[in-house]
Amino acid sequence: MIQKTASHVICVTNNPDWGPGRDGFEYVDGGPWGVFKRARDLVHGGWRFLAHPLYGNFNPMRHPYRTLLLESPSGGDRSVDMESFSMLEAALESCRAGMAKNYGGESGEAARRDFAKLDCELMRDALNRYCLWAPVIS
Amino acid sequence: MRLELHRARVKGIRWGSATALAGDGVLQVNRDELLALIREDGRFAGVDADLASPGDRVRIVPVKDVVEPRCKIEGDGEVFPGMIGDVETVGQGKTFVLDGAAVVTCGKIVGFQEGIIDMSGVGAEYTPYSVTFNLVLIFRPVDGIEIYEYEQACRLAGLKAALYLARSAHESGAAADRVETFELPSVPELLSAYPKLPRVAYLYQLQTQGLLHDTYVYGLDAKRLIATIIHPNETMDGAIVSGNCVSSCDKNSTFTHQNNPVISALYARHGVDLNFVGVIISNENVTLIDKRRSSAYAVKLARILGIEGLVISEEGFGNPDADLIMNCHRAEIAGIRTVLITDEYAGRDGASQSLADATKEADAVVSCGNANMIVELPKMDRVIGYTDYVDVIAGGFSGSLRADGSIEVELQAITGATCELGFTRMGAKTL
Amino acid sequence: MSGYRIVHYMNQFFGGIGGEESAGIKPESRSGAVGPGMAFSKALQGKAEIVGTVICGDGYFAENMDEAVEEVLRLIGEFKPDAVITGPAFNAGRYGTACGSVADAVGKKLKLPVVSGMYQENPGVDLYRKSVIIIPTSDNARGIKDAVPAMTNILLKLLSGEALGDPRTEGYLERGIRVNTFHPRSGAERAVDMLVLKMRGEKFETEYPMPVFDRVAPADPIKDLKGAKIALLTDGGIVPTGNPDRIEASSATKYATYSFEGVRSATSDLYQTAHGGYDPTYANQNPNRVLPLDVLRDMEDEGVFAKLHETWYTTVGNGTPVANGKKFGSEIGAQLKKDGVDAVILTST
Amino acid sequence: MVKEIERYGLPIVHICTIVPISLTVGANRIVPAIAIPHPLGDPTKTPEEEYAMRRAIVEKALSALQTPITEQTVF
Repeated sequence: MIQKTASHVICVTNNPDWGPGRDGFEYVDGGPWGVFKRARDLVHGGWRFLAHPLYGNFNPMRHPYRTLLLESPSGGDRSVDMESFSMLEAALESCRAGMAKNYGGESGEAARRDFAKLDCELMRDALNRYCLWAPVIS
Repeated sequence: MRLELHRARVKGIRWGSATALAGDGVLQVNRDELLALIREDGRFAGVDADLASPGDRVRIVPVKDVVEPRCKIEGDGEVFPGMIGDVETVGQGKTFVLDGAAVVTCGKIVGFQEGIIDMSGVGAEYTPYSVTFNLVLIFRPVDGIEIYEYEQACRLAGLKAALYLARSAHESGAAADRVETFELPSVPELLSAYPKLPRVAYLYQLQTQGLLHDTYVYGLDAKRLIATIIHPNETMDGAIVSGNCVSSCDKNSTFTHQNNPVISALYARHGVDLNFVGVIISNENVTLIDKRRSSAYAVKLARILGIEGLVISEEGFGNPDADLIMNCHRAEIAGIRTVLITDEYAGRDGASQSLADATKEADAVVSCGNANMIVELPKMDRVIGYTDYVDVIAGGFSGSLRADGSIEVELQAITGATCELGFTRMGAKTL
Repeated sequence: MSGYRIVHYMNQFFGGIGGEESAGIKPESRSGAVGPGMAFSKALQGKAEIVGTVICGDGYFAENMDEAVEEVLRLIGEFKPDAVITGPAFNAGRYGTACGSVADAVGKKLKLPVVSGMYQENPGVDLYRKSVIIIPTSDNARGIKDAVPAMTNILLKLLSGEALGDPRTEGYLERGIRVNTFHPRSGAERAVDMLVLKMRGEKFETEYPMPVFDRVAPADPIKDLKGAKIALLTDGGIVPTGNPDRIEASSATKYATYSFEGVRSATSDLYQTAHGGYDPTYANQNPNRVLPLDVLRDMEDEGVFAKLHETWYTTVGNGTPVANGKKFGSEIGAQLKKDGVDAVILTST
Repeated sequence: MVKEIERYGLPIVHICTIVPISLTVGANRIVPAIAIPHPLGDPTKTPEEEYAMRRAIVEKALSALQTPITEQTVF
């Protein structure tokens, strides 16, 4: 299998730290739930996750940012990719179960900044791999 | 490869003029000498050190890592290869262990830091580190330091302190109370030694999601590994070191990597009712292509070694469940019997789906407990570290830190509470 | 007057009022024990007494659940009980659901100890096992002589404030709640023990059973399509515009019944989607994309099958926990059977 | 839901997009649909084409209801 070049890859995120208007990025508001909902509609349309939606070791509802990486369906085949669908359902389930966390208070802003930075750190390699961040060297 | 662990029992800890282990088992530590060593790394604005003994009414928070003081006394290389010393292969000869002591690193790395160790009260029952004599290092970063750099500084400081304690105690003439010997020859020798016993290995998943979620093998970020073989003795000399300080209940501290209970359980039955052939380490990366590649490679290695049974442990929750289930499914399809070790996130009421993935082949699972269970931690007399983060702790929520100093929080915020190496005796059952 | 005050909830049949014809009666109460309550009184002798019985028709309860529960709770409260018994319902579907629902409400709202009893296949089990202590009973009323002592024993334990132990030893149905416990050996040792047993092919007990679903044998095919009455169901969430019965957007706790009378096609002026689990744009543009009424009406005119059943059923399927699915299925199935339907089409998104 | 209705001896066909889930919850006669947001339609097609696609699926469903089966079958 040849290393898949990014046929059509998009990154759905609500994290401002990625910087405005990057090619292949789709900014969504509505917190992690908003990002998952957009990814859900894509997966229903045959898109596939390239990175696990529950990346990082956080319950999604306790981490204000979510960055998801998906690849368009190849050719005309828009059938649902089962692996992506079950991962999506697990992620949505953990969203429903998790407590919406408020990040208010003094430590809130510092925590928010760190969450945003950590979200970028966690996903940079993956975006790098699929040419959404910097040209892939390796 | 043959390794002897020379364990000197530690029965107390206090500051003193020279770092040494007295005859009565009390570890004496020269505070200034220790702090001078740590402050050599210019990336700290401040370093402090404190002591906490089992039974003290003391809370340590936020905990980043826990390390057992060890040093080589005979044989190649030094403990924590590739982190402090060179990358010479370790796992042979003799290693001195301050048995019952631990170095605990503590301090703000990011705003939502976490990890609670209570030395007494309810919290003490849920962490393995309430029974060790803890030397706690508290760090304050230089302003404007980049997270990556500061995380590394804290990690290395913990390892240096642990090596310093062991080296000083050994050089002060501390004698071992007991010696444990671990020997596993080459695979051909193993197969001829126990031809009729079932060949068993341990598939050891390391957390490798990225910043604050990393694990290092001989100093190499395991994210860049493809599954490979490691000799169990190497783990006892700190070949695997934790850089993971998120979701403290099921991160594997360096202490648990040094004292991997699955490895000791397999050694204990080696030659009795199983043939412990070796350890395969694999990772838990973010992209699915990495997960599939590592899983396929790890199971292929097991088949090349003629493995018939695998214990598989994961580290973390959510996406690592996918690696665990992939590894289980592939191994069982290849005819290798598996047992999985995992913790559960079954919600505060215990009624939610525990894992984010499943397969019917996973018919043999050991649970290390539900990490969402809520516990009430009583007020402690003293806190080492900072408490203002508790309400932002994963597992905690606003209001978990009460005015009276008590904390209501999920087990998820207690260091090592549901460690997925099966380090503790906790489990879960269905009512 | 000795010991604890107990109120007993039962349906119109066990309350001696009547069978299916009295299923519509509203909640009412009687002082003292009634019907099966006599057996409970004997079993509770000296420790507790049934001071009152509340009776409600299964039909009324099923169709007016919220009001019925409220009224039943009010009547129960009037007796100032220390604990409540509901059922046993054996394998009666609607009665089991009512017993579970009342027990759930008593536990949550009145905060009283409560115990129920029913056959383990009763839909009420899956619906309420997580919040209610349910004693397994046989599937018919002859099992009363075993059910009463078992339920009484657990009730007295709850009243004494004793924590209930393992369901397998205490005799109540596993509630499916994961609780932490400490083992004599570490997780690692238990894992190696388990592997040795598994490799030898010997019996072992996993500590976390993977979720698994049971099967039902396929029904016989319809012999004569031309003479068949076909019913249409969906859990794709199509509802009349405005969602009159407020079906929830996810994990729906109810289903709704509507009529196709005088409707030729599921058009966007008449219907919409209430489903929260997918992009609603396309279903709202043309609800036939989920509820294929236009095609079925044409086929009916062409005589492909005899009749499209005028009544249709709808709910929201995403994340509908298995429990609700079981309840909806058993109630809708019973009704379709009664209406002489020969086969069913269920559409999902 | 499917299983409980079938317990009454009523043959039931499940038109759904995610076949594996239908198999898991125990449906016996399964007809794959087009897509989650529009299981019996396709907005990219003309209304006539869409109607024909919908009809084809419903016809397959009716034929499934007439087919004797012994185990879970995807038509």
